[in-house]
Amino acid sequence: MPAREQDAAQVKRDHAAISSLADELLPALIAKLAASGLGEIEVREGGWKARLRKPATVEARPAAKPAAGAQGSAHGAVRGGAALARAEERDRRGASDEATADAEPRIAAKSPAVGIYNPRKDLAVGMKVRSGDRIATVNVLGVNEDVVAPVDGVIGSSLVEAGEAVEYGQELVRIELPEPVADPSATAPGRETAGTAGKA
Amino acid sequence: MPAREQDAAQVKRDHAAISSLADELLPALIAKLAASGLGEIEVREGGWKARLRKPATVEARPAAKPAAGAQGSAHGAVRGGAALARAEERDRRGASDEATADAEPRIAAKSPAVGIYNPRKDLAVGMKVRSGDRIATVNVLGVNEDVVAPVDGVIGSSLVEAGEAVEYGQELVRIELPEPVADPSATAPGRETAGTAGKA
Amino acid sequence: MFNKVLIANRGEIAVRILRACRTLGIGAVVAYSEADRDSLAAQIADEAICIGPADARRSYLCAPALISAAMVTGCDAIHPGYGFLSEDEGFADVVRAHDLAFIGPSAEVLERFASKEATRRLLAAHGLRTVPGSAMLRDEAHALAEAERIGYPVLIKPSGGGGGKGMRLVRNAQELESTFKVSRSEAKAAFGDDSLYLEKFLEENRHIEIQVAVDRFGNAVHMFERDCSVQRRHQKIIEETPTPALNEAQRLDLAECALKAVTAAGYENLGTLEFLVDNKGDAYFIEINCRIQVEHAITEMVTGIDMVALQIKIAAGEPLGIAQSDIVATGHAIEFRILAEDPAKDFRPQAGLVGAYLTPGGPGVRMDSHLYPGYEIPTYYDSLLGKLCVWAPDRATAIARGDAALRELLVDGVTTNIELHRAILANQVFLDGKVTTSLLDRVGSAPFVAAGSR
Amino acid sequence: MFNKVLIANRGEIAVRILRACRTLGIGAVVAYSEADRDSLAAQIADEAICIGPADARRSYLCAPALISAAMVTGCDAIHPGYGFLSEDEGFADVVRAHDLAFIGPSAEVLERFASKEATRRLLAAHGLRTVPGSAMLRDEAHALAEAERIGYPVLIKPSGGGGGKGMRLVRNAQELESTFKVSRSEAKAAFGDDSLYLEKFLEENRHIEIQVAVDRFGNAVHMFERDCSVQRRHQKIIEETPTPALNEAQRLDLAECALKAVTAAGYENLGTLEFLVDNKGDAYFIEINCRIQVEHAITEMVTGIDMVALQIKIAAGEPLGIAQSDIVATGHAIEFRILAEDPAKDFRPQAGLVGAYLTPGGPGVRMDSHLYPGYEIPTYYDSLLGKLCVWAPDRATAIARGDAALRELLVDGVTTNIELHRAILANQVFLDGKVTTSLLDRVGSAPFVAAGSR
Repeated sequence: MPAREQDAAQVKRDHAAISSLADELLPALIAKLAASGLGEIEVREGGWKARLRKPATVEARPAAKPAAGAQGSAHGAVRGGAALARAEERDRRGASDEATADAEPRIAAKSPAVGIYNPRKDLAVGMKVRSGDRIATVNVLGVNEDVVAPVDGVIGSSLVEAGEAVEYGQELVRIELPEPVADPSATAPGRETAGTAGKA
Repeated sequence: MPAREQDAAQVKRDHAAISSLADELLPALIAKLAASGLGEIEVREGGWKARLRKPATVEARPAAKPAAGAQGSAHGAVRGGAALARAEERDRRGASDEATADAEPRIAAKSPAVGIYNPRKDLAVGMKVRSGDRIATVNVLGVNEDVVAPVDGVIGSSLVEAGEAVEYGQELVRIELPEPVADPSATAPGRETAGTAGKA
Repeated sequence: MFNKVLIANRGEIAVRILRACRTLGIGAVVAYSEADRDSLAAQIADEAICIGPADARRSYLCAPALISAAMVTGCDAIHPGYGFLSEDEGFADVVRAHDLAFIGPSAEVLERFASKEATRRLLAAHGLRTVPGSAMLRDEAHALAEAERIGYPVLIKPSGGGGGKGMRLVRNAQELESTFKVSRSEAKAAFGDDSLYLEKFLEENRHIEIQVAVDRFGNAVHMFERDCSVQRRHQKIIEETPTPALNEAQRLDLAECALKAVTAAGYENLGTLEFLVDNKGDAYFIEINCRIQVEHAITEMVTGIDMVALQIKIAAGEPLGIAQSDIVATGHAIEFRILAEDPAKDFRPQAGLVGAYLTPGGPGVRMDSHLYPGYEIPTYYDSLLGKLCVWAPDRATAIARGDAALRELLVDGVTTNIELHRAILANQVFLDGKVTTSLLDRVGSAPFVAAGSR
Repeated sequence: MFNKVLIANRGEIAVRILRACRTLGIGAVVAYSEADRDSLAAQIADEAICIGPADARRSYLCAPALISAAMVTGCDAIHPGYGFLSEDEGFADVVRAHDLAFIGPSAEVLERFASKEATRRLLAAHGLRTVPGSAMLRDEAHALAEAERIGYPVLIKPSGGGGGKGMRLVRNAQELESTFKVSRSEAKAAFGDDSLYLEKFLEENRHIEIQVAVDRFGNAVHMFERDCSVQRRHQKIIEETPTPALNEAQRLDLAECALKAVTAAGYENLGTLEFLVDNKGDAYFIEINCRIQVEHAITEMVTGIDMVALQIKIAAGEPLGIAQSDIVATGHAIEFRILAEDPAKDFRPQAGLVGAYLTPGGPGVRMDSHLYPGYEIPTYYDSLLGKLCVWAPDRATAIARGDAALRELLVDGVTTNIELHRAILANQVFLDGKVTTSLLDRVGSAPFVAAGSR
């Protein structure tokens, strides 16, 4: 039963179906779900389906396990489907940000390996860095691997403590983009880490 | 882990989420799916999800098995979820209708039991019937159970042959609603069954 | 062998019977009510037929609908599963009258074992010890006199009931007086029969049952016992085999006595003899179930015998094909009934649309269920969502494996008793193999629920 | 026993190892690559840690990443699963150097059995018949001379390969000449080692392997054989036990000889000795696999032994705890490898987002898989989606049960070989138990695919 190749006519039909779906069905679907108290509603038009789903209780949970050694709650991606769970993971990360960062993309230096995190001795919030600058190392069985700044910017809050175990790809240090306006009160949004806030 | 009761504030938030979903996300979603060639896309806004799905190969299959003894294809509702499969079943039934009936609700006399179908000797397409009129029987182990017209109307096409096995709830005979306009060419849309088309 | 079997049941047992038919290479038609149109059995069957509305009295309990369905689909046999019409001698009789085979004991056998009170007398006559009990109660005065003779506490039991349904415990004459009339009218309403009898209530007892199979040629085997002591209001929730309550000699002795008595009494097909076992290891026969049981899977795991296939073969007139010496029970098996009920809210039945659903795998793990993601659990029937069964060479490993499997089992969208099972597995009384039938009711589920949510 | 185990693998075997750890009551940490963030193992584990990017060379094949992950999560042992680093003596050595236990043979044992050619000589010295073969080939002239001596057809085999990878069949000197250089550079690229040797190609052979387990104290048992003759391009797709190719005496003789030889040669931990068996029933040793195998589950089904748990116990320095006389193989088990590949399109690997997914249940059915609805199959690794295993008292029932289970198995969203399995089960050569390793390649899959789509 090989999947049939999509031909041009099929693509055209799909587009037509989508238009009709948007115009006719989705408003009705949304109204119905809002009124019903149901968790999920799905309608169908010419073979297309539109589904609207309310948040389930699993929503707030992380999809992937926290770093090294922490306990996570089971079945994250399994419950929501992997693609969905990834979206939830992004949201969860976003929610832990400071309010001022909401509109901006989040940028952080990430761990190049599994190991023990060691920031540069002089690393401090507000410090100016260039893309590629080494800002920390991760010790992997005695070998130090460099953690580099992914962009030009200013060191923001640290997301892990010195000496902590980190996993591959884990976000370690936030990098803030330089402020376009030179307002001194807005340069260092993350203040929770001790250190001298150098002026950008 | 009892499901939390929905309070009024939550309902309000849900409605707001739905509005934003409709205005901002769905058009983007639809455009993306049309362009991507993917089977399914889902986006998320404040805990709500909207999902758009293309027809899978299973689409055309009936969700429930055809009546008595026929072979059906497996896993219908299982593949799509039961609620979805019911919608597909309705569509499938709709698709087998004559084009003229598409806009109207489908009305049929249904089987009251599992057994052998026997129409009234005088049953004919175009015959006028009143709600509750006995139009056929289903023989259940020698006992005849009445098949009655569910509404006032005109006998349409028969969906099963005399002597055939039928299941509970199976549609047996279509009932057409009397035409509002006395156009003789439009009174009996189903002509495939032999019989004298009496005038309504 | 049969050509095609009508499966006159629903839920997990309908799926189970379908699997047995496929393994035997015979056809099967799933009979379903309107509420079960989207059920797994109806979906995966080669054939399925709607027999009536959601109300079981007009579908799964409606003999004409089922027999008519069997006839129009060309079936030559009907499998009634458990519950519904599975032990109804009238149904078995009318099935036979339509030249169809009833997969279970014959109408005559069902009739002989239909009355619990008569069955107790019959099997007592064939050597089984029974719980001291009364004759059928004429009236309240008779009930009081009989209770006095037997000694309190006593259970008031409806003759027509089964599986603990409609039973009431009374500890003295006052309680009996205040309960008698209610019990009678409840029995009438529930079973259409207001006959009641009394039975001495054995406190701190275990529920142990013996599985037997007898063919038409008088070949008879037992398949050892199952311990069903983990109960809540007389409903089994965990079963295991072998029982931790008896030693090897006691187990075999009980199984052999049960088989001998029931065979002598003329039983045929699969059956289960239920016993209460007191803390001295003495077993009292209480009733027989003339059908496949929910918990048959754990016997399959230790013996390797496909019991539903065996049942079908016996009903088709084939010889057992196995001797007692062929049947070896290996290892330890435990069943967890996965129920749609909320242990934190007095076990209230739960409905819902199944969301994510994932079953455990690995060695010695078996999940029999009719769930699938997107399945909407109908509210018309019982709360059984499936049976998670585990097997291991020994009880401790079976418990560890059961806990691991329960952790993996994911049923979103509906509240279940999965965490309660895990809490019971962690309870010292269960670990010691000392659970009695009244434990959960006496202790209440709160400690287990609290432990489960740790 | 260990405190906590790092699972240094992915897919179904990662889930399988997690289950074994849970049953043993020890902790487990799933090490996953970025591509496996949403994998079932990572999702259901108590702990999981990302060890590197999708590229296996920087994650599952990266010793420092794995060892570092074990150390920062407080593990005291690493389970390598199969494939990846599971038979890498260098990895085993560096694991030990970091005071961690390698769950498998020691580095010394792995080194002793690392070269196929040396292993054949070693086990031949301990009494096993081996396929006539060459020494390591110096050059093309040497290859031609050796092939002449052994007799065509011959297989060119890379010393570093395994599981049939990199093998080439040549039927005469011309073919050998045109293939030799290519094989050498392929071996270099694939295994980092261009050593090649020749082996006589036994046509119409069966692939039968013996499972053994040896602890540190010299206790050694075999767990009978598995027949893996249903292959496509030297990749096993269906395995069964017992083999239909040998009688009881031949089976036991082969198992005992294999165990005796490998124990005498100093093997330790779980291992599998692979043999080609010709149509006279003569078995030729070809190679040993020093790890848990994909098809271990069918041995578990007939023996009741949790082989992954046993492997962990042996690595922890515990004695086997079972004697040969304790090990009884009961019934017949078959494994179907469920692969994401399209039999109708030359078995091209398939990717996809898993849609509806439902596994079969009932007696004697086991599904080990890492799938779940909504899982996106990464394209970086192999095509194994899971293993459907069935057990029954006899081969015919196992086949019937396998077919019923394959019918129930639902994997939407990705093309699989499920229907091919059903077609093979219906094939008379398979039913007769006469499939040889070359059958599928010789006949081609087209007849099976055509039959499967009936």
